[in-house]
Amino acid sequence: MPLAVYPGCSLTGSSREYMESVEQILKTFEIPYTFVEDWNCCGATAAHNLNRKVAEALPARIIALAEKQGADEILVPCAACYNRLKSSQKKMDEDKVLKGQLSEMVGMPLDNGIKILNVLEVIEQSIVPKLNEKIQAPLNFKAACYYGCLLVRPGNVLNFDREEDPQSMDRIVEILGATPVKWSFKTECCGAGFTVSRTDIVSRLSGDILIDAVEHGAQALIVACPMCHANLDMRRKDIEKATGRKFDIPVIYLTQAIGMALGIDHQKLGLNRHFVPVSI
Amino acid sequence: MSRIGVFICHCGENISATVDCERVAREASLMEGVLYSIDYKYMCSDPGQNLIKEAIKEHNLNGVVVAACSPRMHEPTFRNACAEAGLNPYMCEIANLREHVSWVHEKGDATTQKAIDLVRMLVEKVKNNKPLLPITVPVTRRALVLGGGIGGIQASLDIANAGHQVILVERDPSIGGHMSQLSETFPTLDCSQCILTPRMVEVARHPNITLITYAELESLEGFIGNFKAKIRKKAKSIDEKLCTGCGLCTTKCPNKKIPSEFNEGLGTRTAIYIPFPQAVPNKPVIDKTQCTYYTKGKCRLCEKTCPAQAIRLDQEDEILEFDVGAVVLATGFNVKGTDFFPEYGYGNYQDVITGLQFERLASASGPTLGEIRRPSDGKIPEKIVFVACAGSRDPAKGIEYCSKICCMYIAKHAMLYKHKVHQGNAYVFYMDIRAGGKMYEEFVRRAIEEDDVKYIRGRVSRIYERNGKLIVKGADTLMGGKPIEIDADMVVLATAGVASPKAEELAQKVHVSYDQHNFYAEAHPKLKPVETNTAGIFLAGSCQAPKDIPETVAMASGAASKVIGLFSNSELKRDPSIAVVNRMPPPTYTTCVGCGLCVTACPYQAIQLEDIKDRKGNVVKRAAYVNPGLCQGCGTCVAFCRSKSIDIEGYTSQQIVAEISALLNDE
Amino acid sequence: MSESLNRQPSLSEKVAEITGISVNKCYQCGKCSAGCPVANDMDYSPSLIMRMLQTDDPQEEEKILRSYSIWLCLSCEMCYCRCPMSIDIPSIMDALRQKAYSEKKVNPKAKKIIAFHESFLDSIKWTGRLYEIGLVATYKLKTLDLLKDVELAPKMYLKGKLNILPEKMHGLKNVSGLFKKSK
Amino acid sequence: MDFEPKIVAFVCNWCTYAGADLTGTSRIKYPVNVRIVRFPCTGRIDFMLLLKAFDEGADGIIVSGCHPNDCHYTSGNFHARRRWMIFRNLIDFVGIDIRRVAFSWVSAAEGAKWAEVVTDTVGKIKELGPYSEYHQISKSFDGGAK
Ligand SMILES: Cc1cc2nc3c(=O)[nH]c(=O)nc-3n(C[C@H](O)[C@H](O)[C@H](O)COP(=O)(O)OP(=O)(O)OC[C@H]3O[C@@H](n4cnc5c(N)ncnc54)[C@H](O)[C@@H]3O)c2cc1C
Ligand SMILES: Cc1cc2nc3c(=O)[nH]c(=O)nc-3n(C[C@H](O)[C@H](O)[C@H](O)COP(=O)(O)OP(=O)(O)OC[C@H]3O[C@@H](n4cnc5c(N)ncnc54)[C@H](O)[C@@H]3O)c2cc1C
Ligand code: SF4
Ligand code: SF4
Ligand code: SF4
Ligand code: SF4
Ligand code: SF4
Ligand code: SF4
Ligand code: SF4
Ligand code: SF4
Repeated sequence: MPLAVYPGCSLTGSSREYMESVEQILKTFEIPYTFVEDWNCCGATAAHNLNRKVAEALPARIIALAEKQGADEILVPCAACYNRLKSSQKKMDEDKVLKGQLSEMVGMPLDNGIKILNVLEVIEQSIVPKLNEKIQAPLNFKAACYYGCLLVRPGNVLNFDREEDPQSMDRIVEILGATPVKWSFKTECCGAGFTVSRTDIVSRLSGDILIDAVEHGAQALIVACPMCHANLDMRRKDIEKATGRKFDIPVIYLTQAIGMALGIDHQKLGLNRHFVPVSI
Repeated sequence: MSRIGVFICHCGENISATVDCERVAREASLMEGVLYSIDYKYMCSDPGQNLIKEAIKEHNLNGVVVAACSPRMHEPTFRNACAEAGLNPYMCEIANLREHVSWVHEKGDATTQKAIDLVRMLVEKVKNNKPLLPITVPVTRRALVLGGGIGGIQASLDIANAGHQVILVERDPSIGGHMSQLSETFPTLDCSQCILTPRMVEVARHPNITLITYAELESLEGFIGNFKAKIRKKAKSIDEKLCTGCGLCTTKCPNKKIPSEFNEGLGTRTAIYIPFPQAVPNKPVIDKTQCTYYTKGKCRLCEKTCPAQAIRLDQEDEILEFDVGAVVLATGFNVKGTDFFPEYGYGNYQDVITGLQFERLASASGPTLGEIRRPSDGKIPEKIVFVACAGSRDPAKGIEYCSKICCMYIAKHAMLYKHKVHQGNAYVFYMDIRAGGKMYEEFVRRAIEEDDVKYIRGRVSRIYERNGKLIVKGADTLMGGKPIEIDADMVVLATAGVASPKAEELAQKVHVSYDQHNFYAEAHPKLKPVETNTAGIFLAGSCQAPKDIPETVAMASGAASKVIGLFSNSELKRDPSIAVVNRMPPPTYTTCVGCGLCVTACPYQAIQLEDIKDRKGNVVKRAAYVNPGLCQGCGTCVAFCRSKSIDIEGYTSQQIVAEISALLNDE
Repeated sequence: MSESLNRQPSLSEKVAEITGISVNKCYQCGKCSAGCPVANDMDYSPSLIMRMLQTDDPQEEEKILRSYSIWLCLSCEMCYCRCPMSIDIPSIMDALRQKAYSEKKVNPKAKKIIAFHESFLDSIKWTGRLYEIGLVATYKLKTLDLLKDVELAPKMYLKGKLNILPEKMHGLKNVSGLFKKSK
Repeated sequence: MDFEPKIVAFVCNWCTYAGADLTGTSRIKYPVNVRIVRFPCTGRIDFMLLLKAFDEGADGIIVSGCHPNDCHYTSGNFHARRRWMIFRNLIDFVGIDIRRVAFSWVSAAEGAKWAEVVTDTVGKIKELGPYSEYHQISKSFDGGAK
């Protein structure tokens, strides 16, 4: 069965370049995929902040849809969506009654057996083994891999990498030719969903991340989450205002970085959509 | 033919006020097999006891039932009286008419009836009693002590000073254990080496102590008083008799960059090395994993250098055998490294060290000669942070228990630092201060009040490096959980105290129990703290749980006194109430089918299956054998045996069934 | 005796019922507060919230529900990931927020944060997905913070990051239905 | 005449026997119906002995030893407990009324508890009446065994 892809809202809107680059590399490595048809929003932070049931039901509907399509695996590039889906899946696993209720709510059968993968897992599984031979333009910069919160935490739900000092992205970036820097803010929070409502907090937290990356000599930040990207890239002006420092370090999605190393046109990877220009 | 005497006691009026003692005596005299029956005011008094003795002699009694107070009170008294009259003491049983009858029931017919029932029950039991002889096992008066830390040293010296032979086996090239690594010791701040070294030397010189270093227990067989120990003495690659300990070889060895275990990796050593200047024995060993000769086949520089021609590169491990009567386990503990903790950098930062590493920095014999300098660049830290419970009391990432010693050594470390770096700032992040001990609380208060160590109640969430500083993110819970950030030059983690490496392997070898953390289990948490479940094997020091030096030494002396007690006789007398398998000699008759259920049931590993051979030496069957040295008489095996082949002397099925029948068929 | 039998379940008991987490496990080490990225902005730090829950004191419980802290929590999971007792504070925060929200005890300072969450959910309710312009429009109406980020939207538009019209989905009814069913 | 049940107590020497002694030294009263049989440890108590007691006419049985972890022999009472589970099923299976066997832990310091256990058990067995059905049951499984 082709891989089911759940894009989520950001990847069709403000972070569409992430989706563009994901598709580019899936195509390059000839990984068959289809989108989850008629998908809905995962509910993000808002749902579990205000309404517990909705917070579980929205991801449940997505899982049910993917299963209806017959997929065994679903790729969720957005870290926030990934986190929501995984956490709902675990809750349903532990609570069969809840699973029954949710199945009824979404009006679809729910097996809940589908494997939910984040972008790093798909890359490690299906791309890394063939990556070396396809590299055209090895990256030649120092990269700070930024994992953020939602990709690695909580460890007992997601458990795919070391919580406090994850390595998977660093390993991939190294294959691409870049030098991953050892730095301290790999998993600190960027401010996440407060980008609109508490921009000051986002600016401070994201600022700390940029400072640490730059001080450890990074020339680019590599991310795998649209929220992190939005905060670190689109909020750059606010960050500079808050910290009183100038930063020209670009923020690149891991999939874009892979695309760059494969020699794919920057436009196709959506690099032109960034607020902070990517000129490395 | 049973010839039983029954003796009913009034206990003044304690019994007779509610029980009609005369009637009990009358009824008893009618019981089958009862030849003599009498009641008396005070059975335990001299005239009372004489009454029994005379009756035994006069009527040639072969069984006695005393109906009086609890057997827990006077069973020994009456059994002794019987023995004095020439009757086997185990032919005497006690019916408890006081604690179980007169004191708990009202006066009346039913109460007297109960008393009669109890007497009948014991009369029936006695009919089924057999004379028993106390079990004696010979005792080899030589002790094996495993582990040469302060615990093992103390136990060895105590036993040896009592005049017994001791074999002291140490895994490392030198004795001394962790105490030899310490700088100064709480709560007095006296120098650890100064108080330890004389004892180490005494061990080496003691005529009763055979010290075997660089060695481990290979196997232990046998039982209390009669163990056979095999010791593997690893090849040191030198002839210890010829070596003078001049140390010349160590200066010539080209492999100089090996992290020194003694200095906790903060200094280096060579492949042929004496672990530290005060080592006992003060002679080198060659670390085969690091020596070029062993890894690549060439070098032999040490061999050429040695003026005494003591190097033996072809030396092999030796197996030594000893008969010993008791074993003391004193194998100590270990501390976790800093890589134990993900949020503290997975061991990535050089200047985040363990408490034990700090000891080496603070020690005058250490790599910095006692100056507190940080490992990365040798700078004297201006701000130092101590983190308590780094891995202890942490079910999520570490261990759930409290390591007990760290609160104290943190206070000590902070004080030592402040004494050496007057302008420095010392911070301690802690959750609770556990300083229960004589002068311990006072010691901690001194650190806070006099040396101005800043104690902050809160746990550290994270440590990371920025611009050559270690950023320590903690919180002050006494300020409502206010986050606190300290940019420190050095961080000392009080990492958890854990069991010594391969502790469980040793426990399995000697058959003692251990807890889920691989610390050895004492026989009773309060009343048998130095005994183990296996008779003849004792515990000393931190192999049982993390503990400080005073406790270790107290426990070692306790274990030693148990050993000395055991050695005070050449034979060991034990209560004969132990399990036996119904075997009859030859050709062996037994109903035992060799199923081994009893073997697994026995909590003391007292049962083995053994081959039974006919006269020609052919194995005819396998049957259980109870080792009288190990059996404690709990009877668990009896309940497990389906073929009813094993029984407890004194509590045989026959005896108990007789009791039950007698109780219930009173008409 | 009867008093204790008839007493109302405490907030911590209610939280335990929803989340299955017992606050009694918290031994007040403060590690959660030490690592929380927003502890300094909070009125009560995460560990203090845990302590207040432990007291079962109705006054403290009221303070928690009316606190700003519960709304400031980013659900970054840092505390949970480092808590030595593995206490899932983010889930507790969720439960507290939902309670404060349904009981209308929301801290006035949290208005903007809630407005954002509400706008977000509204967007899902009406379009099944997040419609960013719609979200921002609703948010601005709710907060009257009309000038916020005025320069951001045109730039996003230029970079092709904004959809002018909401995406259409077929199962919209199904999704909106989820909101009704979970009332 | 009132029914006076016969109750046999199987107790360990170290905890419950000593506990029952303490009941005496404290002069706490309890019904006269109980007779104590002393064992080295509850681990020794073979459950066939329970059957024997019923067979001989007991109306109820008490089995009592040290609290877990306090066993004089370290694990004896865990064995007793585990075996108790198995025998419980067995006893149930052969049709013996489980309510007639009381299992408890009484330590050497729990004199009052011993009196309580005896009083409760006697009360319960009085309600249940004489165990006359036992002989029918035992006949049926004697037959089965042969
Ligand atoms: C950082 C730190 C600071 C401390 N400061 C103090 C202090 O100031 N005051 C104080 O009272 N206490 C202090 N202590 C505690 C003190 O170190 C211990 O109480 C003491 O070392 C325990 O002695 P031991 O003999 O039980 O164990 P150990 O010292 O661990 O000795 C055990 C010995 O057994 C050997 N061994 C292990 N396994 C085997 C085996 N299988 N066969 C043969 N030999 C084996 C080991 O090599 C070792 O030599 C401190 C501890 C630490 C970690
Ligand atoms: C409230 C409380 C609760 C406790 N709970 C526990 C617990 O749960 N677990 C635990 O492990 N420990 C507990 N302990 C501690 C425990 O009681 C002690 O560890 C233990 O009693 C110490 O025994 P000891 O023999 O050293 O002293 P003591 O019990 O004090 O015995 C000393 C004896 O010496 C006699 N004596 C005194 N002077 C003289 C003299 N000049 N000549 C002759 N005889 C003399 C005294 O009369 C006394 O009988 C508790 C203590 C207290 C106060
Ligand atoms: S033997 Fe026991 S019951 Fe008799 S007088 Fe002595 S103490 Fe009292
Ligand atoms: S082996 Fe030789 S050189 Fe080395 S210490 Fe011994 S005597 Fe000296
Ligand atoms: S033979 Fe080995 S121990 Fe001797 S000097 Fe060479 S490397 Fe060192
Ligand atoms: S002794 Fe102190 S520092 Fe060590 S684990 Fe116990 S409480 Fe923590
Ligand atoms: S009586 Fe207890 S100790 Fe002795 S052999 Fe049987 S089970 Fe083992
Ligand atoms: S004594 Fe009984 S339990 Fe033990 S081996 Fe023989 S038959 Fe089996
Ligand atoms: S980290 Fe966990 S145990 Fe510590 S205060 Fe926070 S919730 Fe409580
Ligand atoms: S989840 Fe909330 S409380 Fe926990 S660390 Fe993150 S922001 Fe703080």
